[in-house]
Amino acid sequence: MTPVIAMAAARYRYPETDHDALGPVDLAIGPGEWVGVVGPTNAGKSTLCYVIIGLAPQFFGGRLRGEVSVFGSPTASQPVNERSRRAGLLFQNPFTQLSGARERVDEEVAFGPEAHGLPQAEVEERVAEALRLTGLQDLRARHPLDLSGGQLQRLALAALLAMRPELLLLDEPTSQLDPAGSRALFDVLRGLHAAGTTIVMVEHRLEAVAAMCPRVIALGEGRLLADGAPAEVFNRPEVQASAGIPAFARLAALVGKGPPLPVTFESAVEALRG
Amino acid sequence: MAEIVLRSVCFDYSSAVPVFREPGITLALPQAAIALIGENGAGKTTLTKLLNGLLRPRTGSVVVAGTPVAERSVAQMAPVIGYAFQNPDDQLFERTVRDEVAFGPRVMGRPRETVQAAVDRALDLCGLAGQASTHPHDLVLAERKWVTIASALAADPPVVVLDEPTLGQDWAGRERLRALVRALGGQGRLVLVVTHDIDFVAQACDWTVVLTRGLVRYSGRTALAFADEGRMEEAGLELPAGTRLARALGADPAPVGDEAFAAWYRVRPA
Amino acid sequence: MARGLSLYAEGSSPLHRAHPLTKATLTLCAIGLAFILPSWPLVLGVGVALLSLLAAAGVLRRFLFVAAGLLVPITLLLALVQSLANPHNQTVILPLGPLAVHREGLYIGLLAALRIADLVAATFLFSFTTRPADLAEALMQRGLSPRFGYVIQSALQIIPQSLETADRIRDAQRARGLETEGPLPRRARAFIPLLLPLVLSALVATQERAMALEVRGFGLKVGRLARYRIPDSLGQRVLRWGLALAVVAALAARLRGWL
Amino acid sequence: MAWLSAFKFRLNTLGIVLIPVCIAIDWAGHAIASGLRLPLFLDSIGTILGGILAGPWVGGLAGFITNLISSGTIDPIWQRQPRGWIGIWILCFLVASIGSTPLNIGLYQGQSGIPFGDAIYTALVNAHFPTWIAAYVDEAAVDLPDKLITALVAVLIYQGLPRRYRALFRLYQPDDDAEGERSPARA
Repeated sequence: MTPVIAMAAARYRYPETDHDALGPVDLAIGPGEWVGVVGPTNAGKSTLCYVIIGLAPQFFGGRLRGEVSVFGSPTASQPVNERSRRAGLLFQNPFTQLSGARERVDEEVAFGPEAHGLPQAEVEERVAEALRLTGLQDLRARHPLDLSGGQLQRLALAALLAMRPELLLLDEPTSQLDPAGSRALFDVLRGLHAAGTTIVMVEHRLEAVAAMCPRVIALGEGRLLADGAPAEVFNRPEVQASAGIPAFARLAALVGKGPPLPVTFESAVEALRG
Repeated sequence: MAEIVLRSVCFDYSSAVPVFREPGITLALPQAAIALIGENGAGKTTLTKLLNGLLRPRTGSVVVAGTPVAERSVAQMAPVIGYAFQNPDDQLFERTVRDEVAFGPRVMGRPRETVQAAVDRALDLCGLAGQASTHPHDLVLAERKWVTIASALAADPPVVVLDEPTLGQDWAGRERLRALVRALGGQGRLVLVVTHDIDFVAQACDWTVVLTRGLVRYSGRTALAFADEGRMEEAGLELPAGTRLARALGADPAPVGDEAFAAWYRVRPA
Repeated sequence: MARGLSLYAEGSSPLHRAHPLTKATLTLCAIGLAFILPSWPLVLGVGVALLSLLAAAGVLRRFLFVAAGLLVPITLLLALVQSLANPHNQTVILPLGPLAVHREGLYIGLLAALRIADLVAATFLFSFTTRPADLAEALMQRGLSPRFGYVIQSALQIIPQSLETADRIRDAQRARGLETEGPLPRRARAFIPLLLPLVLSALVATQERAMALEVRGFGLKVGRLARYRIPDSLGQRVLRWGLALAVVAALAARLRGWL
Repeated sequence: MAWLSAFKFRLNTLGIVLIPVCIAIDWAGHAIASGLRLPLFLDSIGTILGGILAGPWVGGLAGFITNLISSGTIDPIWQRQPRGWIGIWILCFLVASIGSTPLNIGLYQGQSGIPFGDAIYTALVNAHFPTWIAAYVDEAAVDLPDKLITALVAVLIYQGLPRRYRALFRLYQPDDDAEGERSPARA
C-alpha cells in the first residue's frame, strides 16, 4: 500500500530564522487514515501542514530538506494550486480563508472548481454535493458573512470538498468555534472518514482527538514525540508534559486510577466503575 | 460588597429586536471569578458592553465598582474595568509587546514608573516576560490573545472582562489561564469570563451567570449551576467533563469541579 | 443587511435584466452627452431621460434620497464661487463688498452643477440596477483576466467589512482608555491607534487568504469557463452601437459649431 | 538603471489579494479621519503602503481603482530610504494635484469642492490669474498638507510592521531572483 503522505528525515526552516521549525520527521500516513496531531503552541503543527501541502517552502520561502511526498510525488515538484486537485487544507480562521469575492454561499463553494476550469454542469454537481456533505444546502443563497462562525468554517470546508480531495489537512479547525459549531464540524469529518478520505487534523481539544482519531501523533519543538493509538500516546509522560492530558484521564488520575489512564469518556466510565 | 450592579436594564439595537426587554435585567455580582455563559445571541456580549458604556441602556442603571457608568465616557471607565476582547487583532498596534501592554495605563496618564512596574507584573502573570520586546504580530494567535489579557491587567482595574479567553489556547495556556482567573478572583477583584468552555467554568469560576435569550436564568455558585439539565440544554451547553462522568457513575446531584469530583468519588456509594 | 459595497437593488425591470455592458455603455454615453452638449435645455434633456429611466427601474425615490445630500452642497458651492469669480463675468447682479455676484458666472456654475447631476444620475442608474458580480462576469467573458475580476469583486466586498472592523477597533481602544473626542490634537493622536490595528490585521488576513486561495487552485493556468450565461440580444447590441454613435455625432457637431 | 526592473509587470496571488486590501485601507483611513473630525482626507494610506510593500503595480492598481492618486511610479527599494520618503510626498502631491486639476476644470469649472481651496480660487480668478492656475493652486493647497501627512503615516506604518510582513509582500528584491530567503514567517 503506497502511503498518501511519506516524509523521510524532513526538516524545514523558515527564512531569516536560525532553527528548524520542523524536523527531522519520519512519517507515513496511509489512505483512509484519520490522524490527530497534538502538541503545544509553536510545536510545528501548522508547519507540518504547510510542508505537506507545499506552502512551505513554495509560499513562505525558506529551506526544506529530506524527502516529502504526497500521493507519491515530491511536494517540491508540484505547485500548490495544482496539488489542490487531490489535497486540501482547512485553516484556523473561518473568515480569512473565504475568497472574499463572492456574495453567496454556493458561489463561494464554486470558486475552486471554477479555478480548475471545470465545465459548468460539473461545477454545479460538485457544489451541490459539497453543500450536502456539510449540511449547508438550506443556506446556499445566503451571504457568507451572514453565517455563524461554525457555519462559516463548514463553508470553508465545503469549498475544499468541491475539489473532491482525497487528502484533507485541518489546522486547528475548531479553535475559533463554540461547542455546537465544533460538534457540527466533527460530524462532517466523521462522514468523510467513513467515505474513505484521508484526514490529518491538528486539534487542541484532546478529548475530541481521543474520541475520534484512531491514530495520534504528538509534536514537540518540531519533532515527533509519539505516534500511535490515543490510549497509548496520551499515557506517555513526555506527551502529558507538553500536549497535556485529556480531561477524563486527568479525572481518573485525580482519584488514583491508572496507569494506563483512560482517555475517553467510555473508557473512563468503565475504569472508574471498578 | 457587590462590584457590578445592574438595575432594570433594558436594551435594544433597534426597537424591532429587543435584547434585554421589559422589565429589564437586574443583577448583582460579587468580587469573584464569574463565568457568563449562554447560547449565541443570548446577549452576553451586549451585557459586557453595557458595563463600560460602549452601549448605553435604554432604561435602568449600571454601576461598576461604585462608579455609575452613565456619568462616564468609555475612556473614563477604562481604569475601572479592563477588557480582553475576543479578537486580539482588533487592538494590537504597537511595535513591541511591552509598549502594547503599556498603552492603556499610558493614555490614562499614569506616571512612568507606575506603568513600568504594572507592565512587568502583567507580562509575568501572562507568561510573556520573555517576549517583551517582540512585535505582537510576530506571535501566534494564542500568544497575541495573552497580550490583550496582559493589556487589560496592566491598568490594574478592580473589574476585568475576558471574552472567550480559552479559544485557541493549548493545554498549557488553559492551565495558566485557570490559575490567573482563580488568582484574580481571590485577590478581591471581579473577573468576568465570557465563555462556551464549560470545563473551564467548572475548574476556574466560583460563580456562574446563565443568560438565555436576554434573560438571566441563573446567577449563583457554579456548583449548583448545572443541576438543571433542561436549563443547560436551552443554553446550548454541555455538562463539564467531571460532572458528566460522575453522572454516568450514578451521582445525583453530580459534583462540579475537580475537587468536588474527587471528594464525591472517595465517598461514593458502591 | 447590505454586505457588499454595492448599491444594487433587487428588481425585475428591463434595466435590471439588461446586459451589464449595455448599461455601462448607456451610463458612459449619458455622461459624454451631458458634457458635450453645450446648452442647458439639452443637458436638462439628458437629465430628464435619466430620471425617467430611474423611474422605470423603480429606484427614482432612492436616487433622489441619496443624490440630494450629494448634489445640493456641490450646486451651492459651484454657483457661489463661479458667480463671484469667473473670467467671463461681466454683469453684476448683486454687489457684495469687494466681491460681486455675476450673471454669467451664475449661469456657468448652474450648468456645471446640472452636468454633475447628470453624471451622478447616470452612475446611480448603473449601480442600482447592476449586480457587481454580473459586471465582473461580463467583463471576464469579454477577456478580462480572472485575477482582475477577483480584484474588482473582492474590493467591493472588503471595503464595508473593513469599515465594520474599524468600528470594532474603536470600541476596543476606547475600552483601553483612548479618548476619541475633545480638542483637535487629542483626536489627531487617536488616529494611529485606530488605523494601525486595521492595517496589521488586514495584512494577517491577506497572508491567510492568499494561502487559502492557492490551496483552492487560484491562479491555475486553465481555460476559464463562463460561470453563467448573461443574456444579450441583437436589440441591445444595436442600442450600444447607436449610443456610441450618438456621442461621436454630438462631439462632431459641437466641434463643427452646429450645436 | 537597475531600479527600472521594478516596473516589470508581475503579480502573484499575494499581490492580487493585497490590492483590494489596500483599497479597503484607503477607505478605512478616510472613514477614521472623518470619524475623528480631522481636517484631512487621509484616503490614500493603503495605496502608498501597497506601493512600498509590494511595488508599483500593487500600489498603482490600488490607487487606480480607488480612483485616487497612484504611488505606482516610485521604485520600492528607493522608497525604503529617508530621502525617498520626501520623494513619496512630493510625488504623491504632484500626481494628486496635477491629476485632479483637469478633472476639476472639466467637472467643476476648476474648483476643488473644498471651501478652503475654493476661497483661494476665488481670490486668484478675481486677481486675473488664468483659470487653470487658480484651479491648480486650489487643488494644491488642499493636497499639499494632506499628502504630506498621508505619506508620513504610510511610512510610519511601514516602519512599524513586523519584519516578516515587510518581507512577505516584497515582490521586488534588490537581488530579485535569489532563491530561498524570501520571507520569514512563523506557524
